[in-house]
Amino acid sequence: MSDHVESDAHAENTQSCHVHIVPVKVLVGVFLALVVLTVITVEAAKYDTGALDVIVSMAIATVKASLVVFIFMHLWYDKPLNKLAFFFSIVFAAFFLCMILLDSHAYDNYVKGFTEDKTPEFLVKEPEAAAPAAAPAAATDAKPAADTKAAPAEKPADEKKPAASEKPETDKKTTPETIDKTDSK
Amino acid sequence: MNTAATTTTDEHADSHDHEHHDPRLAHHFDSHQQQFDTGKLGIWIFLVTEVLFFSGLFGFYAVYRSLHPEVFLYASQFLDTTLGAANTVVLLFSSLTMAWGVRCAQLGQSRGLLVCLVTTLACAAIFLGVKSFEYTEKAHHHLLPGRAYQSPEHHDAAAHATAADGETAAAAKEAEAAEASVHGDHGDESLFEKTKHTLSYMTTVLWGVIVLSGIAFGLLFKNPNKKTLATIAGCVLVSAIGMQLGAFSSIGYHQLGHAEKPTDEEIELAETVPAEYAKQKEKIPEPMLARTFFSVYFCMTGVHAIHIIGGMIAISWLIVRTVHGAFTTYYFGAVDFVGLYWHLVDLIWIYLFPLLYLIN
Amino acid sequence: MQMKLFIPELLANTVAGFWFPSQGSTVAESVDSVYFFILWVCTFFFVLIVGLMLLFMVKYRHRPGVEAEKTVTHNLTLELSWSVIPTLLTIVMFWIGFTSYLDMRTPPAASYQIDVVAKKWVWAFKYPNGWIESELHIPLDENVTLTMASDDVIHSLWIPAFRTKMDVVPGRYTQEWFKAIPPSDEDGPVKYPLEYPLMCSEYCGTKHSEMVTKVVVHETRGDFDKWLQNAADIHKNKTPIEAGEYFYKSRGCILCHSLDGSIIKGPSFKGLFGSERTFADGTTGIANENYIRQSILEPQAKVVANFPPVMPTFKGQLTDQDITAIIRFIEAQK
Amino acid sequence: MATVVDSSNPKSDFPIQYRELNYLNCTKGWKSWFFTLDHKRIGIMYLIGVTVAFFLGGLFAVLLRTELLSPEKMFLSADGYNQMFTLHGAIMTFLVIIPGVPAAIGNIILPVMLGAKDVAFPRMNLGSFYLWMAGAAFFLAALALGGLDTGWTFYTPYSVTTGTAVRTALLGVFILGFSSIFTGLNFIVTIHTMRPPGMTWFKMPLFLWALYATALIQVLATPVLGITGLLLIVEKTFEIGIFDPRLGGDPVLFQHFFWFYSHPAVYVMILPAMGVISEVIAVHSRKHIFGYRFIAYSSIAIAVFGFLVWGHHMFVSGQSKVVAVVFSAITFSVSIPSAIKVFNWLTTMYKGSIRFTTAMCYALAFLFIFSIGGLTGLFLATLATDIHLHDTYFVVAHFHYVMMGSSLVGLFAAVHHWWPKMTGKMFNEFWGRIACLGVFLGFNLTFFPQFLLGTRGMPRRYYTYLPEFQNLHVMSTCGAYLLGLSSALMAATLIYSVYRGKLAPANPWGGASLEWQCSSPPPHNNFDHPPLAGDPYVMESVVYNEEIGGYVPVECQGANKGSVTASGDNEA
Repeated sequence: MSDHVESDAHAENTQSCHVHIVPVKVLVGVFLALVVLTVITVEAAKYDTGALDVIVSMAIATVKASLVVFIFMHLWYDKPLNKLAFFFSIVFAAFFLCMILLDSHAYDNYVKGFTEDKTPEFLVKEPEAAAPAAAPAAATDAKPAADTKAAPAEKPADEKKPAASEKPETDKKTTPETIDKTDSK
Repeated sequence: MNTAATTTTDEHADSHDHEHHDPRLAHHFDSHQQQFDTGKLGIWIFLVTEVLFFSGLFGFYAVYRSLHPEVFLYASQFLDTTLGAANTVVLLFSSLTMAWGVRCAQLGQSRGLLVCLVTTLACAAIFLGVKSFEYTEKAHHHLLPGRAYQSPEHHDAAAHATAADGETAAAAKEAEAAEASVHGDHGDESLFEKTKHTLSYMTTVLWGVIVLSGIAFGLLFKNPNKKTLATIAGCVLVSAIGMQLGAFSSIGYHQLGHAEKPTDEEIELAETVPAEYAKQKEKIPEPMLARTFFSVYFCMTGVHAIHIIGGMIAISWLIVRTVHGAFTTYYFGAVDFVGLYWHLVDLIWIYLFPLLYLIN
Repeated sequence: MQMKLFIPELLANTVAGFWFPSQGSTVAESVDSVYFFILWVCTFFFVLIVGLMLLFMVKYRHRPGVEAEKTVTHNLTLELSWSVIPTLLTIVMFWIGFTSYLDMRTPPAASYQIDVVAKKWVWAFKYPNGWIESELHIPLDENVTLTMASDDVIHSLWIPAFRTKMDVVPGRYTQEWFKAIPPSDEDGPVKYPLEYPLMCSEYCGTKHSEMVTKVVVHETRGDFDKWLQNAADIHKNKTPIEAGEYFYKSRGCILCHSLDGSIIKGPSFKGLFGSERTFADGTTGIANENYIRQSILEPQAKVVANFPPVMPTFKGQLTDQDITAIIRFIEAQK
Repeated sequence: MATVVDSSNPKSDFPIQYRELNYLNCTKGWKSWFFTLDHKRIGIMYLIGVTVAFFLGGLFAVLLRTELLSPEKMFLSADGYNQMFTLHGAIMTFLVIIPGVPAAIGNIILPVMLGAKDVAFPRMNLGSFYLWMAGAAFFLAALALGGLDTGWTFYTPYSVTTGTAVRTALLGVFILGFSSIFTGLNFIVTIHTMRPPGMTWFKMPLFLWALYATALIQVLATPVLGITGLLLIVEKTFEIGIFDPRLGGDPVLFQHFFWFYSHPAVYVMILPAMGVISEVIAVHSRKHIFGYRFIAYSSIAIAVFGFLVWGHHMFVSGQSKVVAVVFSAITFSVSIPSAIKVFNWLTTMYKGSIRFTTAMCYALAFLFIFSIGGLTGLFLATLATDIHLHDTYFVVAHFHYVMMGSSLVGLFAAVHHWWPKMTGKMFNEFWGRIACLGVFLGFNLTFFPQFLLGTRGMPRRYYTYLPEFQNLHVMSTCGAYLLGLSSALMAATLIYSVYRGKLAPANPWGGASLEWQCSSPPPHNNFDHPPLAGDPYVMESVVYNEEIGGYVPVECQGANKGSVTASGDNEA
């Protein structure tokens, strides 16, 4: 297939450039195939096949991608070097993905264990707690803490409630601004 | 071996002294074939970097999906599959016209090339139009990445979640009452309407752009000295019309699901939860990290959209050069290279579509 | 462990003092052995390379009239041999490193559990009876497993004498274990309890280099238990102000709050109690018991104006009694 | 002085020594520099930029070392110290070492060595230089906007929570990444498509092999850094929860992303230096390089293996045990190609005629330093010892031996080796060698004590330390001063030569590769005709000529054997 590229490399005339030209029929055919595959993948997704789901849709996507790469991008007719380049990019990307997946799954137990113990604290209160100036968050959290422990000397966290209850609406609306403020710091 | 062949020019070295009058051949190349092969290798290596660039995003996707499948299962139902599929087909079609354009360029058919390029540009614009509708809709449902995300589960209550959280029962009731009144106040301006409004601002701007660039195009069209400007105006015109088309058709599609005048119930629905979700019979409980999906979604489609915009600029540049008659049968590298880039952008969408929209 | 055969053990131990702090744990010995094995291999190659280089520099230096001699430009046997021999050596290195790594990273089933919470820039070691201490106390000759979590950024718990280190990563638990051994008594009798430095080795911000504390190794389990009991009874043994001072020093308050009125990162404790505070949001309040308690448990709730909201929470790390003691201590700082 | 041969007379006996017109003086004015597409001018601009950045980074280093004279605070605040080591690291890696040999020296030398008129994409080349400038500007902006205190590694969640100019710096890194990608892309394409007749892959000088391998890494790894930086910016701005554990993100994932680029980047730094050493040792020993193919293959092997080992930065990070073991095993594979190279260089010197020119002195220093740097890597690849040594001064010493000691000494060797070619002037060998000695001694004095510090228990990035470490720290600081002074002396010697140096002959050292066949400095287009390339290491093909003060091709020595023009092709 590389004939097309090389055949006239020695031509006297420098004003020539030989490449493979894909016929219109093939182009249109590929496009139709791609559309059909798109429809198939949408339909296939409607059936719940469990773990197979991802595999099927990725397989179809890969078929589509190969059509695009080999025909639309002429890789089929291209030089071996360009094929190699593209191939290696996929290989390296795949290696990268495999390693990070392998790793994140190997420590998955730790993460899950942690999630059960701790994350609720972070996530549940998170919309307020992370915005630095959100006073009500602190107030609401302080209360359960104080209640659960039999605080001996003083019971402090209860007095400041009224202030908090007025705030909610303004608080919500200012969320974007508070984010901005955190950023600009 | 190929490279050796293309550089074997020493026997003609003397004749080469005079070849540099050819403005299409850079001074450091010996032949057009060499120039083309060089560029082709260059663009392929650039595509390699693009693949690895996106591999980071796909890695991020893969890790989170494999660790929290429930998040993806839950959140992907908020994406409109039909719009996604339509966009896929539009992008595939643009790939076809681009490939066709490359063919025209190789055969020296500059009229055909022009038509193909303009069609590609228009398709890209339509894609962006649909995308902007999707983004607007997500934004109005607060299905946004990071802090801006609000759970769709208690969407209408969400605005007052902070209040309801830490209060005594009485205060909470009070808040709910307040919320109800708030609800009433804004009842006539439902989210459904708001989405349309935002889009209508966008379409107004687009109409302005269409009119202005149309006028510019019309004025400059006949003037041979202003060819470049006229072509740029034309490209802007095509892009704006394309986007308008995309946005309108997705609004139209979205309204098809509702009655001509939406009933109160429908407004209620549209306001509280996204349409796709409202249809759901059995509701999946919302997982904790649901927002991560929208981080993934916006990062991936956002970076992809930026690539689309880059491609549109490159295609416009090709159109300008085509109008100037820059491409010939032995000099069409630029078209081929932009084409390769465009196909890669298409390729990435081919994977993004099932990964984001088709999770069951 | 089984690879010890390879290692010139005697030699290793005499030089160890030059390279390493004394060996304080069971793993230290195997780590040092691996280290010295690699060290000797490396020394051999280094001497070989530099020796040849110097030899050639002298012998084949440019002299007038003497041209370079034409020699072969490649020799497959030679080149293969210096590819294959290092390969074999590295396989050995990998293997011994791998086996002792597994020893270091697999906590034994029966071990004493201590929970660790790291935060900027203090360590909190929580013993099974609930007592929290900023120094790590352990009994000699007993397996100890640390289960670590971080409150803010990544830290790393390193005890050079034990040759072990593990990052403390927010959002998950990590583990580290060791078994302290008695040090060699070459330099006279060993005095108990032993003390070794313990530090944070993952960069964690401003006072990263002050996140250093110590490991205290008690000679017997009995000594350790006695210490723990004594420490946990702080409120019995000390007045509230003394206890408060202890918490002030050991829980990291001292890093940001001075007692002499100077400003480190947060407001000074001097004259704090009962004074009027202006907060970042413009409101004001009196620094009374409630305020101080809230500041300890929910530091971001009321941040005094012009101070950064950087204080970590101490929720779950101080009991109410502890907090009361701290309040009394602050009260005493007139 | 030597005869000046006019380039207009191709029948003259000797190659052109001094052209009237060369790339430096063919056009004038700042525009001719700032908009130039000439690879040599771009390379010179890179070299200047890199030098400025080097002295800036060096200044930070000297300040850091001064602060460490005392175990307590001296004159920097803790935050000041943290910002300074961060900027020292970031500037030295991203602005100095990564572009040092490839972008500066490579740009000037690669096309000439290939007998090409320019790189494949001259405009992209200029673009990459401007991207470098923009990246540098972002770094300076970060410095002005409150500094940067994350360490050059930007570990999350610290980088997400800190209030310093992380985003600005990350944008700088992103931009610099693209600068690096474009340079790499250009080199790969140039080497593939623009080799002259006769230059097959295995007749390429080894420097080109090294640059090729480097370019592969730049192209394959840098995009991942780009996306990592981008994601971190997005994370910091919108709190999307990828890397931030408070929002359910995974900080260890960030480390994977980061090291997937940054470990290969270490080879971007060292491989070109290795290529330089292959050239310098062969030329200055007047010997054919030994084991050409092994050196060439080992460059590629390092590039490929370099991708597979990033996890060894994460042995204690909470990465899973399985992955740690896999990465440890692969890591050792990188040491083999490096060992092969060192032995081949040594054998090249065997029975040579070694001239202790400044460039050769640097190459010998490289051998010494790289041996230590490479061998100490074994301790860090071994799981058990790395647990103890990770994040200590041992690591600091190790990577300075490799990145500073080897890469920068390689850069110095390259600068001295090709200085006559770049500027057309000879520098003063005496002062050059003195500076080299100073660099060598200063370097070892600075970093050898740090190995001991590390094993004895001194963590890195510590602003105050236990008093027992003070002696070693003081030694180290003294070394740093010597190193700084010697580098300044080197720069002074070189800059002095530009104004007062002797004119350089085309081939002062007797190299046989193509760049020595065109005049010094080369003309604008390098070669009028594509030259014929032979084996670049047949040193017998050139002989010393008293009259010229440099080497000339053998054919020119005897009269009437046909003349050879500067561009090296034979005219009958």
